[in-house]
Amino acid sequence: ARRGGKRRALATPHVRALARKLGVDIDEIDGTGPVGRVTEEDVRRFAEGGRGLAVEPD
Amino acid sequence: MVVGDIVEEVEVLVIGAGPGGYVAAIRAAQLGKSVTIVDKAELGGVCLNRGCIPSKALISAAHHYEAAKESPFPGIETTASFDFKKVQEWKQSVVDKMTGGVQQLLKGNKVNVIQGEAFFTKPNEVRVMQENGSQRLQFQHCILATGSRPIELKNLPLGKRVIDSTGALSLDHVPQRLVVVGGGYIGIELGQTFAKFGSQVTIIEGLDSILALFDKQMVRLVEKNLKKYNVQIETKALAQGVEETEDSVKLTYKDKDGNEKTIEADYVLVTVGRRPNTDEIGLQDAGIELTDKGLVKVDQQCRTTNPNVFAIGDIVPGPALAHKASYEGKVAAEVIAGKPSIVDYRCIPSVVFSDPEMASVGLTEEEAKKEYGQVAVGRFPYAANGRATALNATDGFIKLVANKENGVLVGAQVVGVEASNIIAELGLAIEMSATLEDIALTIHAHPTLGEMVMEAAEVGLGEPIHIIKG
Amino acid sequence: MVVGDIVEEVEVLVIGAGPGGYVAAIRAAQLGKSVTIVDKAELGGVCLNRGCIPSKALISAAHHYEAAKESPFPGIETTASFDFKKVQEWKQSVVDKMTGGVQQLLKGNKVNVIQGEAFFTKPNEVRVMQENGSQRLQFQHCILATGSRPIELKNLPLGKRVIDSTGALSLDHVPQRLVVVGGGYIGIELGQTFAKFGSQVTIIEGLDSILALFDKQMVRLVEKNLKKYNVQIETKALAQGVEETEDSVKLTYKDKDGNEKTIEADYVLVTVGRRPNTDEIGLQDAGIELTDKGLVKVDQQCRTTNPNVFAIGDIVPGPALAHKASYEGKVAAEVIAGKPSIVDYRCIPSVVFSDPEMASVGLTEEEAKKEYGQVAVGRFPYAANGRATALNATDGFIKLVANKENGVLVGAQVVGVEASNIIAELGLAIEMSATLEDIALTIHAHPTLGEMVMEAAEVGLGEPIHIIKG
Ligand SMILES: Cc1cc2nc3c(=O)[nH]c(=O)nc-3n(C[C@H](O)[C@H](O)[C@H](O)COP(=O)(O)OP(=O)(O)OC[C@H]3O[C@@H](n4cnc5c(N)ncnc54)[C@H](O)[C@@H]3O)c2cc1C
Ligand SMILES: Cc1cc2nc3c(=O)[nH]c(=O)nc-3n(C[C@H](O)[C@H](O)[C@H](O)COP(=O)(O)OP(=O)(O)OC[C@H]3O[C@@H](n4cnc5c(N)ncnc54)[C@H](O)[C@@H]3O)c2cc1C
Repeated sequence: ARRGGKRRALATPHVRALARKLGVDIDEIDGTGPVGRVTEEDVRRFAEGGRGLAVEPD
Repeated sequence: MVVGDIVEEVEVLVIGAGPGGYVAAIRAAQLGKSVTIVDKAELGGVCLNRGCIPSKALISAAHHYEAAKESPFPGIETTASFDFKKVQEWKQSVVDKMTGGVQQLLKGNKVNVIQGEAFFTKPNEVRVMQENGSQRLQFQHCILATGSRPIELKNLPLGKRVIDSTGALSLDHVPQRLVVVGGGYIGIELGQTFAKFGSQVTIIEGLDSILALFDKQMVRLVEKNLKKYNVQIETKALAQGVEETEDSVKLTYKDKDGNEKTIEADYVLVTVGRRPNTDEIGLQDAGIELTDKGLVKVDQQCRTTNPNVFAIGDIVPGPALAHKASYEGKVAAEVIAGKPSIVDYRCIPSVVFSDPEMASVGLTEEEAKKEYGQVAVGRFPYAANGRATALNATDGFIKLVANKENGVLVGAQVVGVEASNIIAELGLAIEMSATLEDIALTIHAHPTLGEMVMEAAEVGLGEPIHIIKG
Repeated sequence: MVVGDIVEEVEVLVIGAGPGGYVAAIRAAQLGKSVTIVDKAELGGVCLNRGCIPSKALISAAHHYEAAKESPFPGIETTASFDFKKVQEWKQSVVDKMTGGVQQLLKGNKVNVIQGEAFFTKPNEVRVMQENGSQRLQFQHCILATGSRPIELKNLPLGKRVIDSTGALSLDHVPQRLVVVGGGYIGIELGQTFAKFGSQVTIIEGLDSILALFDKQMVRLVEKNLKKYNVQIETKALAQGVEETEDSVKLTYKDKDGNEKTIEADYVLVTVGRRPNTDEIGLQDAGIELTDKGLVKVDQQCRTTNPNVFAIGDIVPGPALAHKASYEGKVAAEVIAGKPSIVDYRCIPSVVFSDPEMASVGLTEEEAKKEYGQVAVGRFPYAANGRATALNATDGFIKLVANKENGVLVGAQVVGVEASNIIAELGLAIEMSATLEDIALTIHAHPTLGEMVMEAAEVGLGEPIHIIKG
């Protein structure tokens, strides 16, 4: 299901898992990979930037 | 044992040992938890004992019988006969092997297994009713995985000759005449199997098509095969009631024109859906709320409204499929072990082991249009594939659906031989956000059915090699 | 037509209409080029006429015969007999269907087809020898795709009873005794097929194992099946010479202990490799250089040392496989049409249609260790998979190999039923740089063979569900 009507990030399962591990909301990240895929790098960079939001269950 | 005497403490309690529960138990144990699993019946749940496994064993036996009865290969003459009792014995041996495997796995992972029926007495306690008494278990965390059971229709009460899927799977003979009420995947899989073994089968379906969740063009190929076995299909038909006698049963139904009709058969198989086992386990005593459909309310981590209790599988929303149950089981176990897992799939494949097989994952073309506006579609026929031709199995097609804007695959449908295996790549593609170009540029071995996936992607990109551009 | 009279101008000339050439021709035409294709024999090349397609048709007929001759399903009794002439007729009908398809595709894409043998006379000109004369074609660009032919050994000259794969595929009867010299994939596929049809087969292999390019544990399962058909395997054996008589042939060979032995058979099938067709097409006159192995030197865009000539398929380095030829064909066509394509695959799957099937893609465990140092390996057996059990086909395993550092999949091997289809997902996974976690978190349908892929990934991650952690 979509959350808050916003588009879900294009990212592979392990990148999504990494985002959870680092406590960031992957849907907030602008992907730099092909077709805008969020890469592992993107997630790490975003997490270091401290703009992370903890994922909260619906 | 004296009733209610002692309260045993368990770290993680799993209720129900189906593909949801036993997988959850194993994962939790792997992550260092001390786990107890309770089931009132056999290990493996519906799936291994009365669902996926026995049905697929009978389907593959019927397929083998049929392939030998009518050789599809010119130059190869074959004959076939069967002894249904022995087929059933073999099916049972398959089931026993799988459930024996589950027992080994639970043991190997040091999961404590209790046979008994559990119900909540408090938010953190259950009572387990056993053959010779009962016991109380207090848990730190509980995973609820009690699954589902067939819906019984008031006007078609089960009896000797009115049976559900469990009854059909354990028949010791092939009925001469079988009426199937409900043309969903379970009804079609079982109806087609008995038709192959020689039953005269009639399917009564309320909607305007059997297998209504699937693409009409896919269903047409299954209908074509059903016709080969003289299976009668009545759509928009409404079962009214049954009348059982000693050696037959009469079903009355309204056909699509509203005419009342009666059909006589040896058995009426009712497969009109399943209902969650959420009604007799004391959920209210544990503070666990249900949705208005009677399913357990859960969050993204499978947590119920009782924060220490998780629920997975057929009792929670989503498709009632074994692989969904197992996936959720892992999530729940990981959350309990402190991991940040959530239910985070992009797609769940669904497979029908009809003849030909059907499989679907992600969005259909119509759904994708609603979601993304413009879509790119690539369709490729089995008839243009070398492997399918060499297998003499050219009925079928693959259809890929992509978001036109970025080319990302969002759905796929397959009908034809081995659809159940072809769909695996497409599920991974969706999870990986692969584009049609990613798929088209991936070398697929020749001559294999997988080439069709690559070619369908090329069709979607407007550059088909093995079909003429329309 | 008078020899050498006129010079016709063509935009893109493709020489050879195998899976390399005909695919290149179609793609070039799609991209707006005016294309002429020349072949001295049938459209479809070796692959469709004397390779992939006829061999797989015979294999599937043999499989069907065998499955009915010895029913693997308790309770289902079957018998089987065959008429090999009719089997061959059917095989030919499959080939005709596929080559007819290629003809249609070329026509549909407006490719001009010429039957004749081409050789270069200048860097931008060929002469095409036809039945009734010849013609000269001047091209802007040329794609060379002349393929390969069986290697003939000096001491085993082809004859009435010493045959190559083409001869074996067109036998009109099943030989009583067949000796196969060369236990590569072609020898094993054909040897096992004839063994299933009842031939007494002996395989003479020079290396210490048949199918030497594959994992020993995979090969073991094929050897086990070969034993079932009384196939004798002589490894480290060296064929010395043959002596043909009217109704038999004697092969002399040195066995692994150096002892000279003689074996009598109806036919000796020589499958010791293939050589590129680069020797009789006047490459020197076109400034096209060869490697020391006699293959055409090409750059990443399939361009030869003559900048207007491209070469693809079996005549260039890399595995001699149809899907590699087609891939390169598309690249060459796209480059000619001005696109920035290059040969840029991460992996090429290879499949052996043995029984059980074998498939491999990317690196083996040993290769990966050399490349990456530390690797993570996940192995999962068919015997622990529900679908395999319901199919009564539990011999086999899946092995995934990942770079330990980042978890990225770098190779996969599969042996077992439907390996040819299972490998597709793994090829895509490698191309997408999927990690073991990506695969493990992708829901695979139950009960399907694809679940083994997911489970092997979980094994690689140290969290197996359906096998006990070792
Ligand atoms: C004929 C048929 C064919 C099917 N084919 C497929 C298929 O091909 N693929 C697929 O994905 N799905 C298939 N399904 C659906 C699949 O079986 C279910 O989705 C799956 O079994 C759900 O798993 P679960 O773990 O949620 O529950 P279940 O498998 O239903 O297991 C629940 C377990 O809980 C136990 N239990 C219930 N209440 C209690 C209690 N109070 N105390 C203790 N134990 C309790 C039950 O005894 C049972 O063992 C099929 C179903 C049927 C009927
Ligand atoms: C028994 C057997 C089984 C095989 N099984 C498989 C398999 O399962 N999977 C797989 O991937 N590969 C398989 N192969 C290999 C596969 O057939 C080749 O890799 C593939 O055919 C190579 O394609 P190509 O286009 O390079 O050349 P080819 O298919 O060899 O085609 C070359 C064409 O060029 C024509 N030609 C040659 N010289 C000239 C000339 N001077 N003028 C005009 N025309 C000319 C020939 O007539 C021919 O039609 C098999 C091969 C054999 C022998």
